[in-house]
Amino acid sequence: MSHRRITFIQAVREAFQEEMRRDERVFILGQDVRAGIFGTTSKLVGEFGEDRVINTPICESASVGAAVGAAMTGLRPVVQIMFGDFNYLAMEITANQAGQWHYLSDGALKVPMVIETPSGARGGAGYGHSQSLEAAFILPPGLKVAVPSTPYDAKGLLKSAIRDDNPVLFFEHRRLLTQRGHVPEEEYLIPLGQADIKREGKDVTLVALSATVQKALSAAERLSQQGIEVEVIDPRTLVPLDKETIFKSLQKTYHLVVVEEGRRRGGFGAELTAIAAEEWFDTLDAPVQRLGTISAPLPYSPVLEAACIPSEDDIVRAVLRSLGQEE
Amino acid sequence: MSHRRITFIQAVREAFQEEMRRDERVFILGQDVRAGIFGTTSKLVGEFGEDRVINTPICESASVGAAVGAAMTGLRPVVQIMFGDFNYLAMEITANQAGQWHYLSDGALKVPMVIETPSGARGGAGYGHSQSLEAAFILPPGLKVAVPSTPYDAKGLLKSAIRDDNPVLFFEHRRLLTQRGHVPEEEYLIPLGQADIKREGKDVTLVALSATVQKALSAAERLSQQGIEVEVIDPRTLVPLDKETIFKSLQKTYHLVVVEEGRRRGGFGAELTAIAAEEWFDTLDAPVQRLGTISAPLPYSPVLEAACIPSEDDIVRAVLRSLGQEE
Amino acid sequence: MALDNDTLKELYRNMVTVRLLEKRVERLVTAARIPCSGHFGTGQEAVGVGICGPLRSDDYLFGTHRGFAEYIGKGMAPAEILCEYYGKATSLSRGRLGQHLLKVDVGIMPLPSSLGSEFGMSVGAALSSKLRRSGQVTVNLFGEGTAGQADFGPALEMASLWQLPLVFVCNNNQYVELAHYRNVVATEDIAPRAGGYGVPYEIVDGNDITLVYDATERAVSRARNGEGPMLLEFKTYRRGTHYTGDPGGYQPREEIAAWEKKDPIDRCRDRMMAEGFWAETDEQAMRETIEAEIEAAVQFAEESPYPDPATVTENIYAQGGDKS
Amino acid sequence: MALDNDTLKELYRNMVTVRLLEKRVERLVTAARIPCSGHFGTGQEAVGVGICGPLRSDDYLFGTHRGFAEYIGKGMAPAEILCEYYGKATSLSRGRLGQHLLKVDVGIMPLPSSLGSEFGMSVGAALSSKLRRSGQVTVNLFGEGTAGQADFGPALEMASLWQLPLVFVCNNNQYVELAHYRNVVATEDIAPRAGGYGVPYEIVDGNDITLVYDATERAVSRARNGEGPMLLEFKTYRRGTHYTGDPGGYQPREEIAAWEKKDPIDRCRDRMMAEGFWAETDEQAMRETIEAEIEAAVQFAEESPYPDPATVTENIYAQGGDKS
Ligand SMILES: Cc1ncc(C[n+]2csc(CCOP(=O)(O)OP(=O)(O)O)c2C)c(N)n1
Ligand SMILES: Cc1ncc(C[n+]2csc(CCOP(=O)(O)OP(=O)(O)O)c2C)c(N)n1
Ligand SMILES: [Mg+2]
Ligand SMILES: [Mg+2]
Repeated sequence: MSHRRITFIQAVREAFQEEMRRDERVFILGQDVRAGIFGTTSKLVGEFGEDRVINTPICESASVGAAVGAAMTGLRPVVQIMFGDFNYLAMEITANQAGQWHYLSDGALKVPMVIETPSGARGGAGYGHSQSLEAAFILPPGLKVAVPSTPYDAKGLLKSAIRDDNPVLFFEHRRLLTQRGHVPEEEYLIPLGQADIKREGKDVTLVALSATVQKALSAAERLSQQGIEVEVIDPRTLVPLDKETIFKSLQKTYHLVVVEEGRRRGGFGAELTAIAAEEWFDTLDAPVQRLGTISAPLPYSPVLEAACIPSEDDIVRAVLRSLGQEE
Repeated sequence: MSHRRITFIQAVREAFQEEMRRDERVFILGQDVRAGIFGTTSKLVGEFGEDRVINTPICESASVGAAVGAAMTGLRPVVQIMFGDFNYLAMEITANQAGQWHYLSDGALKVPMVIETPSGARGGAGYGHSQSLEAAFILPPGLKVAVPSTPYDAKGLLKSAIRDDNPVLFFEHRRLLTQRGHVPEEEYLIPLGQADIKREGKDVTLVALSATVQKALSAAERLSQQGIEVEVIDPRTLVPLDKETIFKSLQKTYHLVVVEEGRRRGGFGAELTAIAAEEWFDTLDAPVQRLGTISAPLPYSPVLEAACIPSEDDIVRAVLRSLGQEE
Repeated sequence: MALDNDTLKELYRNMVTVRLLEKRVERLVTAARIPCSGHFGTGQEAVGVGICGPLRSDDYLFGTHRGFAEYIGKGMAPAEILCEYYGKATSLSRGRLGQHLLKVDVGIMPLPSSLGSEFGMSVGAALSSKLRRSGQVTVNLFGEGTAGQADFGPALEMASLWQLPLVFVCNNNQYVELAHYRNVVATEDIAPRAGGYGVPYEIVDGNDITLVYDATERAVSRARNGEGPMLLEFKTYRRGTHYTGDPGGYQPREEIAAWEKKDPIDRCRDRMMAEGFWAETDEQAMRETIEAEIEAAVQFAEESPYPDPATVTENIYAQGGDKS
Repeated sequence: MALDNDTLKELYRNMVTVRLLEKRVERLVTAARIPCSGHFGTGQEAVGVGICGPLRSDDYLFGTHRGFAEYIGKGMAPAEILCEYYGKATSLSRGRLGQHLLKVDVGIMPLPSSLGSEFGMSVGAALSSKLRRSGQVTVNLFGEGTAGQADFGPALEMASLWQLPLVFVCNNNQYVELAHYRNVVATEDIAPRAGGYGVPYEIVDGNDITLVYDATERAVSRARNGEGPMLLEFKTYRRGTHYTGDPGGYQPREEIAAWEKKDPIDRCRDRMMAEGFWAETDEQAMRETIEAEIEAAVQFAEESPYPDPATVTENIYAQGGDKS
C-alpha cells in the first residue's frame, strides 16, 4: 500500500474522476463548477466535457430541483452548493421533495443524487458563509448526511454517496479543504453509516464531527498526558448513524462528550444525547457534555467567531467535566 | 370573569383584531388572507382595509422577505404561510436573515414580525400539507417559536408574538383550529417562554406540544385510573424554552416523557432530552421516553398516517415504560 | 401532423371521462367516502387533455393539482385515480400519495404539494433526456397563480440557456384560489415573461381542444428537434370553486355563464357532429361505457383494502444503491 | 432636476474615493491585514455612485457585495468601511458584519450573504414606506448574475402589483464570478424581464455617470410620485477579477483594454475639464485629501481594538418588545 498524501480537495476530485469514468450517468452541476471555486471540481470539464460539468445560473433552489428531476429520470447528478449556508435556499426541494419521492412512489422513483457543499467557519467570511448546517438535515426524512473529516474519508464516502440510490448531503469543511492526509492509490469505498474510531481510549467517549475531529484529537493528546484516555469517534455520517460503534465505546467508558461546529441548540449533539438518554441510560455514569456553536449569528471578526465555536480548550474542559474534574 | 368558549380560529382572529386596533403598524400579508382559507384572517379586511390585509402572489420566500423588509423599516407584519410545510420555501430568509439582522446590526435593526402557519396532520392531506416542522426552527439563531395547544393559549401567545421585537413563528395545528375552549372577554397576554402545567401529577413529567397535548391529557386520565399521576406540561414556546417549569416538575417525578407530532429524529424531543441528560442528569431515575412521528414522509392514507404519528396509546405505553412497567 | 378524426374522438372521450370522473369524485368527497378535499376543473378539460395528445408515452409530464385532465390524458385509468384518492392498498403508491397522482411508466411525474417545486424538477427531467439523447420531451403544466412562484423564472432561464426539450404550459383559468388572478398576478398574460428569458411563446384559446393540440404539437416537435423550449399560455376558465370546501360566490354569475357557452366539451362535440363523424348514438354509447367504467372503478376502490399499517416503514430509503 | 456642476463634482469625488479605497483595501487583504477576501469593482464605479446621487438620505438602498461605490455614495465613510473590514470594535456593527456593510441611519440596508435574498426585503421596505406614506424610495442594486436568483421575478411581480416606490437597478458588469455572464444568463439584456411583469425599464450606459444619474433621477421621481416601480440596467464592465483569491485570466485582454478607454472616472474628469469647472490643480488637491483621509482611516482601523469576546452574546434577541 502506498503512502501517498494528498489534499482533501484532491481526494474529492479523485472521487469525482473515478466515479465519472466508471458511470457515465454521473454528472456535476453548480455555480462555476467548471472553474471550481474551491477546486474540488476544477479541470473535470477537460476530461468529461461541458455536458457533464455544467455551470448553473445563481439559483440554488432550481439547481437542486434540476438535480432531483435528473436523478428521477436515470442520471446520477452531483449538485454543488457553494456554501453550506445556501442549502436553506433549496430546503423545500431537498427536504420536502428529494428525500420523499422514493417512499411516496412506493419505490417507483429513485433519487440518486449528491449535494456537495463546502461549509463551516474559516475566519473572515461572516454570518452567511460560515455556518455548519448539517444538523438541519437530520429532521427531514429520506436524506443521508455525510461530514468527512479527512481526505481519506472524504474520498471513500463521496464515492459511496455517488453510488447510493438516495439523496446524500456531503458537507466539506472549508478549513479542511487544503489539509493533506493519506489516501491510497488503490480504489476503496467507505460505507455510509460506519463510524471511525480516530483514537482509542477507555475513559471517555468523545464523538466529534468534521473540523472538530482534529480539535478533539489534540484535546485527547493533551488529556492523555494527564492520564485520561479519550476515545475519539467520528461518526462520518449523521444519517445513517452508526449507533453500535458509539454504544460499544460507551460500554467501556461510561462517559459521553459530543462536539460539533454546528450550533448546539437543536444540533446533532441533541439527537445523539437524546439517543444516549433513551437507549443507553444505564451506560451513562455522568451527565453528557454537549458542545457546539452558541446560538447566535456567526460574527465576522475573528475574535468573535472564535468565541462562538468550540475550541480545543472547550473540549478538554468538557471531558474533565464529564469525569467530574475541573481543569 | 366570563366563561365564553370560542374556537381556536376565533381566538386567533380576536388577537389580530385587538392588536391591529391597538397598533396601526401591524398588518397581515399572505395568500388569500382577505378571504382567509382557514378562517383566522377572514373579515379582517372589512375593518382594517386592503392596505392592512394584503393578498400576496404564490411565493412564500418573497412574502416572508417582504415581511422582513417591512419589519426592519418600522412596521410589524404578520405573514401567513398557508401550510407549515411551505416554511421550507422561505427557510433562507427566515433562518439566515430574519433571525440574524438584529444581532448583526448590533441592535440597529429590529425584525418584529410573526409567521402564522397552520400545520400538522389532519388526515387526507398527504405528504406536503401535513408535516409539523416547528423543530426546524430551533437550530437557527434569533427566532422564537410558539406552538399553542388551546384557543386561550393561542390568543395570548399571538398577542405577545405580535408585540415582540423578534421574529416569531406561530404554528397552529389544523386539527385544533375548529376546537373550542375558554377565552375570557378581557384582554390578556401570555409571555413567550412560559410553560403551562395542563395537569398536575407526581409520578411522571410528560411534556407535550400542540395537538399532542390533548392526547397526553387523555393518556394521563387513563393512567390515573391505574393510579399513575402524570404531570402534563405544555411548553407553549420551544424558543424561548421554560426549562425551570419542566425541571421543577422533574424534581418531583424523576421521570421524563416527551411527545410531539413533528418527527422524532432531530425533533424538539431531542433537544429537551439532551437538556435533561446534560443538566438534570441526577434528576432522572429512568431513561427518557421520546415520542414523535417516524422518520418517513407522511403518507396520505388515513391508516398509514395514523401509524406514523404518536397516539394516545403510544403515550400510555411510553409512560409505563418510563416507570419500568409494561401495559 | 394535423389532428385526425380518430385522435379527436379519443381526446373528446378523455374530456368526457374527466368531466364525469370529477363529478363522481366530488360526490364521493362530499359524502366523505374519500378522505381528501378535491380540486376540480370543470370547463378547462381541453387544456390538460389536449396537451397530452401529441405526447409519446415516455415523454415526461408534470401536471397540476386541479382535476384529472392531464392524468387521464397521459394514461392513468379512473380506477388508478380512485384507488389513490381512497388511499387504498390497490393504488399505485399503496396509499401513500392521495391527490398527488403519479404514474411513472407513462411519464406522469411527481406533483409536488408545494406549487412550483416542479419547475426545477422539470428542468432536470428535460436536461436528463437531452444528456441521454433519448428524444423525450418534458411538459410542465402550471396555473397562472403558480407562475408567481420563485423557481418559474430560473426554470425559464435554464431551459433557454441549455436549449432544453421543455414545454412550459400555463393553464390560465383566471382564478387563484378564492380571488380573480389579477388580484395577485401583475399582468393580463403570463406568456411574455418567457420572452424575457429568450423563450418563445404563444397565447391560445384553451377551450378549443384542436387549438390546444395544434399549439402543443408545434412546441413539442420544436423541442424534440432540439430547437429548445417554448411556453404556451392557454386561456380558459375554472367554472367551479377552488376546492370542495369552498362555498364560492366570488365569481360573477354572468362570467360563469359566458364561459359555459364556450364549454370545450360542447364545442368539440358540436364540431365533430357538424363534420359528420360523430352522432348522438355514438355519444350515448360512449357515455354509457365511461359511466360503467367509472362505476366499476368506484366499486373496485371501495372494496379494496386499506394498506397494512406495517407497510408504513417500507421504502423510506432505497436499498442497495447502484448495482452496475 | 438636471445634474449641476457641484453635484457632478461630488459624484466624481466619490468615484475617486471608491477607486482609491478599493485599491487600498485590496493591498490590505493581500497583506492579510484584513481577514476577509475582497470583491472589487474597478471600472464600474459610476453605477453605485451615480444611483445614490438622486436619493434622499432616508431612501433605502440595498447594495451589493462588489466594492464600495454605493456605500460611499449613500454616505458611509472610509473609516466606517475599514473598521468593518478589519472586524474592529469601532465598526458600526462592533465587528459583526465584515463585508456586509450596513449603515441604517443613512438608509443603507442589509446586504445578505446569499445573493438575491434582498429582493423580498426590498419589496418589504418599499411596501412599508408606501403604507407609512413616508415618501421614501427603495433602490435595489444587483448584478446580472443575481438576476437569475429565484426571488427576482416575484419581487418584480409584487412591486408591479402594488405599484411600489421601488427602483430595481441591474449592474451588468458582464461577469459572474469566473465566467462571462452569457455562460449562465440566457439573454443579452436583463431589463426586458421587467416588462414581463409590467414594470417599465431602461437600458443605459453605466460608464457615464451623468447618464446613470439622470436615469435614476427619472425612475426615483416616478417612484416618489406614486407611479410605481422601474428597472434600470446599466451596462458596465468589471475590469478586475472576481475576488482577491481569483488569479483571473479568463477575461480577454483586448476586452479589458477596450473598457479601460471607457473608464467612468476618466470620462467624468475629461468632461468636467472640457466644460471648464475642473482643473489639474483641483484634481491634485482632491486626490491628496482623499488619500490622507484613507490613510487616516486605515490607521484608525489598525489601531482600533478588536471587540471584547464577552460581547459576543449581546443583542441576539431584541429585548423588551413593543413599548407603545
Ligand atoms: C407553495 C404553495 N403555496 C400555496 C399552496 C396552496 N394552493 C393550492 S392551489 C392554489 C392556487 C393555485 O392557483 P393557480 O396556479 O392559478 O392554479 P389553479 O388552482 O387555478 O388551477 C394555492 C395557493 C400550495 N399548494 N403550494
Ligand atoms: C445565493 C448565493 N449563491 C452564490 C453566491 C456566491 N457568489 C458571490 S458573488 C457571485 C457572482 C455574482 O454575480 P453578479 O450578480 O453578476 O454580481 P457581480 O459579482 O458581477 O457584481 C456568486 C455566485 C452567493 N453569495 N449567494
Ligand atoms: Mg388559476
Ligand atoms: Mg456581474
